[in-house]
Amino acid sequence: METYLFYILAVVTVIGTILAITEKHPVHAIVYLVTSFFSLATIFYLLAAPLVAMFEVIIYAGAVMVLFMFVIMMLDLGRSDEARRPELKQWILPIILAGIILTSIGTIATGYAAAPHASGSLTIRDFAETLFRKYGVAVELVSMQLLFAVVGALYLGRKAKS
Amino acid sequence: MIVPLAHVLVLAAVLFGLGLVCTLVWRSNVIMLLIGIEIMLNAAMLVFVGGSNHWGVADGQVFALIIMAMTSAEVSLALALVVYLHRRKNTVNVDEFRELKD
Amino acid sequence: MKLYLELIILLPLLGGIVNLLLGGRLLPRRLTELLACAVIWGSFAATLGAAASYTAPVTVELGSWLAAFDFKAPFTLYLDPLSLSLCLMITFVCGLIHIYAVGYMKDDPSFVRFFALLNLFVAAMLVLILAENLPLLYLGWEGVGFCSYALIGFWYRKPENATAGRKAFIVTRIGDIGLGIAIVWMFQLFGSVSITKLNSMGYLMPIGVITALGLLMLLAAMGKSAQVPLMVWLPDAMAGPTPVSAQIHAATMVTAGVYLLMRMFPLIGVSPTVTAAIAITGALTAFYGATCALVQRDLKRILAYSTISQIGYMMLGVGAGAITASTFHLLEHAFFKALLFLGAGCVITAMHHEQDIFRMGGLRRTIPGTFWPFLAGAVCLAGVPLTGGFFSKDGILGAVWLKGGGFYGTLYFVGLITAFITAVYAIRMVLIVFAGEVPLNHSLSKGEGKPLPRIMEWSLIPLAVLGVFGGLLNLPEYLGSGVLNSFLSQPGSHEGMLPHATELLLQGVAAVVAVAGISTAWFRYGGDRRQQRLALESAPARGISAFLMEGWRVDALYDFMFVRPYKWLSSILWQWVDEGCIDDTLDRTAALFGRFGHWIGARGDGRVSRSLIGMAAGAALMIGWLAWVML
Amino acid sequence: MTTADLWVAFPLILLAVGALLTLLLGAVTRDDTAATIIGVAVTLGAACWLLQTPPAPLAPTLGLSAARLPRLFGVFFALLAAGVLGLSSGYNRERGISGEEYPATVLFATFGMLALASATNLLTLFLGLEAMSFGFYILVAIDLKRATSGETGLKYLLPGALSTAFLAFGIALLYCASGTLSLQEAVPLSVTSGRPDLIALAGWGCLLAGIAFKLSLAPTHLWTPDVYQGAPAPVVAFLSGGSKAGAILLLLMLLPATADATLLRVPLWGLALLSMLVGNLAALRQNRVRRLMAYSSIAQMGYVVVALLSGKSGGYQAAAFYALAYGVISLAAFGAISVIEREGVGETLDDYRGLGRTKPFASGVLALAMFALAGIPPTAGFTGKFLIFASAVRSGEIVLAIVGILLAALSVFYYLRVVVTLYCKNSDTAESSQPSIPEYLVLLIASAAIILFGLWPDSLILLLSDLLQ
Amino acid sequence: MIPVPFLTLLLFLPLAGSLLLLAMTRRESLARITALTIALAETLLACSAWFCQGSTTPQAAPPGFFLFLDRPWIETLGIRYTLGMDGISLLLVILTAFVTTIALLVSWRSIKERVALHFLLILAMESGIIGVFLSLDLFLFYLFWELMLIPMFFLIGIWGHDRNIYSAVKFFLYTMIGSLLMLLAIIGIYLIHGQQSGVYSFGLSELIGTNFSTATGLWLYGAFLLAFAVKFPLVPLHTWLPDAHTDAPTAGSVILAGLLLKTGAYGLIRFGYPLFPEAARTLTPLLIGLAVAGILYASWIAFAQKDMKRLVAYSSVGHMGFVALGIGAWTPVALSGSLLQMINHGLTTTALFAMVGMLDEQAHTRQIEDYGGLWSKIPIYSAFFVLFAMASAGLPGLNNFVGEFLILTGSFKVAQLATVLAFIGVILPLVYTVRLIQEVLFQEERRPLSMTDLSLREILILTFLALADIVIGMHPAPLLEVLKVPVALLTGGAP
Repeated sequence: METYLFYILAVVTVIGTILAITEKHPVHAIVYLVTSFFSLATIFYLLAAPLVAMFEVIIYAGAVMVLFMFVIMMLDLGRSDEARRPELKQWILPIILAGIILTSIGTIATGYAAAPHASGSLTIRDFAETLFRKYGVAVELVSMQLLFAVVGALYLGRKAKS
Repeated sequence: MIVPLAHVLVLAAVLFGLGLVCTLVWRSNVIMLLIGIEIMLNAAMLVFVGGSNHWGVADGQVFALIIMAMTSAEVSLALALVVYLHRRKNTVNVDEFRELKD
Repeated sequence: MKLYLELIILLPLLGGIVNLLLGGRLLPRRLTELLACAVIWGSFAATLGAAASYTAPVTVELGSWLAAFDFKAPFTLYLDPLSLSLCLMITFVCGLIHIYAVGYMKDDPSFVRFFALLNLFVAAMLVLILAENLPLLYLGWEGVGFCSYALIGFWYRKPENATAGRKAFIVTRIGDIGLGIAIVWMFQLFGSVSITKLNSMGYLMPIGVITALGLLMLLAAMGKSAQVPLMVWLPDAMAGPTPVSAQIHAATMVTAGVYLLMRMFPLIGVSPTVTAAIAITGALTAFYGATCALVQRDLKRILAYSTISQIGYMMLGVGAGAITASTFHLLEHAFFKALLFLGAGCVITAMHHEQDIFRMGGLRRTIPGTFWPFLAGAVCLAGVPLTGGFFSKDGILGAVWLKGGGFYGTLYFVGLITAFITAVYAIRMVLIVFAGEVPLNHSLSKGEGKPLPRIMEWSLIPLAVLGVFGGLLNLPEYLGSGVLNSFLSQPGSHEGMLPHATELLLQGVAAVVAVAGISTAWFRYGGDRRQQRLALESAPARGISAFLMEGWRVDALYDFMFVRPYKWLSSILWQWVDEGCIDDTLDRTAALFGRFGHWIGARGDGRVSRSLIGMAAGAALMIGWLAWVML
Repeated sequence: MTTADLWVAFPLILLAVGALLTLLLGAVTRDDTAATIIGVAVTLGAACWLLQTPPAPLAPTLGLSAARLPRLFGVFFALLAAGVLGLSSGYNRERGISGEEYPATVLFATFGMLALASATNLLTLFLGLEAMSFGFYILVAIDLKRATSGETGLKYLLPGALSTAFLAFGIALLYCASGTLSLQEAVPLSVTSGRPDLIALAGWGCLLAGIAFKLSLAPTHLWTPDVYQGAPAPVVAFLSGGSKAGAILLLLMLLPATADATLLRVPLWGLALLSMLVGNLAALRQNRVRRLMAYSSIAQMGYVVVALLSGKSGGYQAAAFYALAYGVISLAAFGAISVIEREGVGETLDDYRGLGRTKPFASGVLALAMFALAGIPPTAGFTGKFLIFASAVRSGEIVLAIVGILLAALSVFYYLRVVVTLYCKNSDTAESSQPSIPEYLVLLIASAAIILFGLWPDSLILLLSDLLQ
Repeated sequence: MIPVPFLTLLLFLPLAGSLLLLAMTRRESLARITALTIALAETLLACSAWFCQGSTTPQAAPPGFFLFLDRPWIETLGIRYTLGMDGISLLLVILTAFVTTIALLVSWRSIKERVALHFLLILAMESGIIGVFLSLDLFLFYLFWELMLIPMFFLIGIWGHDRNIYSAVKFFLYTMIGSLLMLLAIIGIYLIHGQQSGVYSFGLSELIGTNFSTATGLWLYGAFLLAFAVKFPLVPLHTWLPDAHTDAPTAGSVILAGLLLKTGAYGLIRFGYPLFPEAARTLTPLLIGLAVAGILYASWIAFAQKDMKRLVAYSSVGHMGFVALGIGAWTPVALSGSLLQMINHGLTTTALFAMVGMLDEQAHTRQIEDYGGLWSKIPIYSAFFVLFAMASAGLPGLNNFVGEFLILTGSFKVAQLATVLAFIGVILPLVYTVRLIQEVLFQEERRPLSMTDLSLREILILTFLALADIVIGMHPAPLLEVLKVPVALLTGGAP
């Protein structure tokens, strides 16, 4: 049952992503993407990562995508006359390049058959312990980074006004 | 483990590829370009989560979470830059920004 | 003996150096001239001293020069009869010429340079003569070449003069290639460059090698002694002041080639090919020079061609193995040719630097002090019996006859014909210059003849005496023993002796030929016929006479064959090959790199998308490759 | 967390606190001299700290180590940052870049570099690298008076984000292959039953693509000239010296841990060759000094990859040496450029005409840097190149060595062009003022270091070979 | 026995002097005098080394070296600070000191801008060149090899004429390409030796005797040969030389021709042949072929030149061809000749370039066609000019002849045909030299140029050179004696 769900969700995710990247209208694209992210979050959940799944929904589908939406609205990029889908020939090279990477990784991955590590299910506690005990510095690092994202954004914003 | 790790990896590879295509194709729109990168990062997160599930350790999930935080920082800075540039040139087409060249 | 030999060389050398450094500024003119002459006469005195104390060939080492491992060429002098007699001749003749030059150059402001070079020349010539090893000989050889170059172009303002000097230097040096190669080859073969040693080691080598060495040395001699085909420089060398022509281009330097062959004859004379080549070169040159001299209008050019011709005789003599006869002719020629040149110098000075004989005439009366010595010289040249020239030339012809055979027989006849022509042109010259009347348009005719410095005419006299009576030095056997002959003949020399009767017969033939030549000249140019001939010949030369006038057009031929291609190729090589090909290829390669780089740089056209695609491409290549090889 | 852990983390804490303090100070005063002073003090303090404390192998709870190699690079990063701050004060004043953000961001980037240096797991490593890059995203765009600053930022940020994605994906694959993020265990390309671990290999592919961007290796190099051209000169010095050294350090931490790096030979080989070719050739006819330097840096990184490629035979220490040497040289070069540009000199070579006379000090330093980059003895650049080619020859990469050395000879041309322009052409500008004291100091120290590393590299080489055993 | 740091002092005195000059950029006359003092002191020092010859051999010195210094430097790489002086180095170092002094004097007045810098660079270059001649460690050698290029680059670039930058860059690039490949070869031999013996060292005496496979030896030697051939320069790698000479200031030309070209020959003698005897023997026909080609080709081209400096430059190529021929022959006599010829060429060409520079200084043109009839205007100058031109053309009695003759004598054994061709090459210099003399000194003046004859300083310079020319030409024995031991050791014979 869960296995089937995984494949269904996988298909949804891929289709959502494809729709998102081919959609000429940014707002619509983001909506497709949010859909895709939702199903991805579900996959995370299925893969025993509920916390990541939740953050995926909250941060990605929620905050980040909304941030995008805000910017699109703010800059008034949603007008359909401005939105133009790239011409067909522009797709060729990217698809070839991405195709090479995809097939390479894909073929390598399908040949992968390491035995799963025998372990119990991961609890939130495990997660928290790992996060704050083992990777405490990482948290600090990322928090500094967030701080400087603010600093940078403010700097850009401030100077632009003056 | 509900599915073989390989399937997760294939899904991630497909997402990664799609993200890459998005990034490369949508040069006329920096927003879409950033979205492409987000898709690629999501693919990476999927691999982490899959790996974490496969090995039964939480490191991967932590990494995924941190990626999320990091990418939101990155996106916010990038979008600030986009806004800033849009104010100056009234466009988000990155190819319009080509004063720096030979 | 060492002291004498040192003095012989060092005196002129020091004289030259002192004059060069101090002359003109610190030394007054008189002192410069005095010094220049004094050193030569001092050198002559030293030579006399050496001659007086001479008993047997000596080798004197003065100091080291080139010495690296087994190669040794010290400053070693070698005095033997040959070098001694040449030394005597050189110092004496050059001494006279120096004295003459004092008068000749009395108005020239550059006298310091002149005398310094003249002295240096003598020094170099003496080194050449006395050198015991070949590199030292080469030192003198090139030294005289340089002095000759500088002196021919002495009046450097005229391009012709400078060019003539250059030509002389270069053409003689072409011959030097032969000498150089011969030296290093002999060093390789024998491990020595000492002349005395080499001469005694000839038997060690196969005849082919000796032949090759001999031919190389012949090449050197051709250059230095103006033999066919390298004779083209000598006529032009007359551009120098007349004392220079007398000293260098008649008496001494030009005979250096002959001297070299004589010196090395014990080695190279073994090869019949070499002697034949020498002989044929000599005969051909003698004939060539004489024919050319026949039609020249320039007084000094006549003498120049005559010199070529006479040296040809010497070569012929060497080729016939008659070293003594050759030496004799060399000495005799030095006397009378120096005399002729100096006389010509007097004539030219008197004529206000007019050299065209067709504009001369009647000088017999104007400058009798020159006329008589000049006539003596001409008679010697013409080979009038009983003069020195007669005996010396005859010695050579006799030696050739002695060799016998078809080849040498032919050469004998060539020599005879040449003797005839020689007589013709010698007398022609005298008749045209001195007989008849002074041309009307000339300043001399108005009684404005330039007074000749006494010193010039005086210095002719000893030469005239030596020229005419020089035959006494080496009288034929039947008239008593030749001083020179016994002096020069070396143990083991293979010079044969003609039977007296044959010799007398041959001399009779020669005398007849000489007289015939003189008569021919007389019939053409004597008395009243002179004016007619002059009128006839002053027209631009045509046909055969033009051909002879221009020295068989060899100059033009060489110009076409060598000089022009050399110049042309030189600029072709420079502009097309060096700058056009090599350099330009590199420049273009560099530019190509630059353009390619520019193209690469232009790939980044400022678009971010390019950058992203580049990254993706890189990643795709790497990952794709990894997947490809691993699966 | 123990006291020992604290000691290990102390430089990081110092830098973070310094950065925050600087930001706070901005609220109090608009004068950024104080901020600069704090920045220099903090960086120097961190450097001193790193030099003073004994090496500690691990601080397990923090995932940090204070081993000797990280400490060496840490000192280097800290000193470089101090130098950059010293250079920036004058430059920024002239260019009107004011505010506490600049020094704070420099400190933040340094913080990232130190974290990267002392990381023991891939997460910290990744985040250190990202923090460093993030600092640079801001720094390259910080000169808002310049019309192109936003563009510069964008041009660095977008490819940077893409490379981050590659890095993340690569690390994820490595993680999948090994199940751990520990540096020692995650990266080995273990070969089991004759086949290498394929997933790890794919991960390495992605990782290399991401790092290639940081090192600006061709073909991921296209951002380099634009960013070098658009960013403030001290920032370029930092970027060129620091971020590249950081990326090299990253590879130095990863590559030796792979049991068998020969699998990566061909990709590295290609990257090296392409970078040397592209960098050197494109620089040949470049007329803007900064772009020229950018292409030069591409080429130089190509040489470093040559060294990394021949790692086991002395290549790692050659690469480490070159990273440090190149950092110092960049500092000198861009320091000199910043001093020159500060006084209104344009950015093309023509504008540099005859500066040897009007700005003797800065020109002298720039010329020295050029000679060092060209690999002329006795400079650090020469010693570095020597080590690199020695290791390449030793490991049998003859083709690469010959191509590299020929291209190095070719590169002399464009380095000389700069020198020629400085000294051999007549200028029309009048004599101008001397550099300020901090600039003077920084440039002097950097020049001295270039020469010293060239003449007496012994101790450094010894240290590095010791560390990388 | 001189205390040990003598060689170091000899090596670094000029460099120290140039650093001293750095402080005098604003006081020109002081800078001049300081520079000259340093150069003279260096000359004195170099000459004093002459008297060390007889002294006992220092410990650990390779045979033939009477001064030797060996200190550790970069120990991790086996790089040592090894200096040594044998007869070859001695002569070349003295030549270096001498020519540098001349170069300083030549540019005494002609340099008007940035005087201190000019002199500083000359002194720095002196150190570099002396370093090349003294180093016995390949790394050290390479270091100085490169080091001497930089000052020359600046000399040409800053004070040069016309296309100075093009020429300076060309000069630098040419030499760099060669020398970087040599660096690779140095690394190669270092590694091969290290693998064979386990001792990683750059010391020449250690590396001699390293075994190579034939192919490896050829490749390594080829790289060395290339570097040296560029410096020589051998045809067809010579095209940098005419440009560099033409556009260099007088002092630059003097040092370039007088000293830098010698380093190539020196390198081949000191390193090329001893390190790779087998490969060198294999490639000897190539070397000799190029040498002879250079002699003929360059001399031929020199004839067509319109620019005096270019003419002398091409003549340099030709003359260095003789040196190469002698080295290629590698017999004791030829090698002695080559070494002697290096000194001779240094002196003669130095003089010629200095003289052309003197003309240029006054008339501001180097075109032959602008001159003419100088003899009547400036006779002292002309006399010197003729002397040096003749020396250059190989007139016996002057120095060049001695060298050339020994070379030809020595090489005839080995390469008959080449020697014969080289003999033909002997007359070609005469052809262009007499043309030069004729067109410049003789004939009528072609452009009214007001010339003044040599100043006392110039007479002094030229007299020294002329004396050196004549003395060597007439009495080369002392020099040949000095060369005897090292040459014998190199060619494998007993000294």
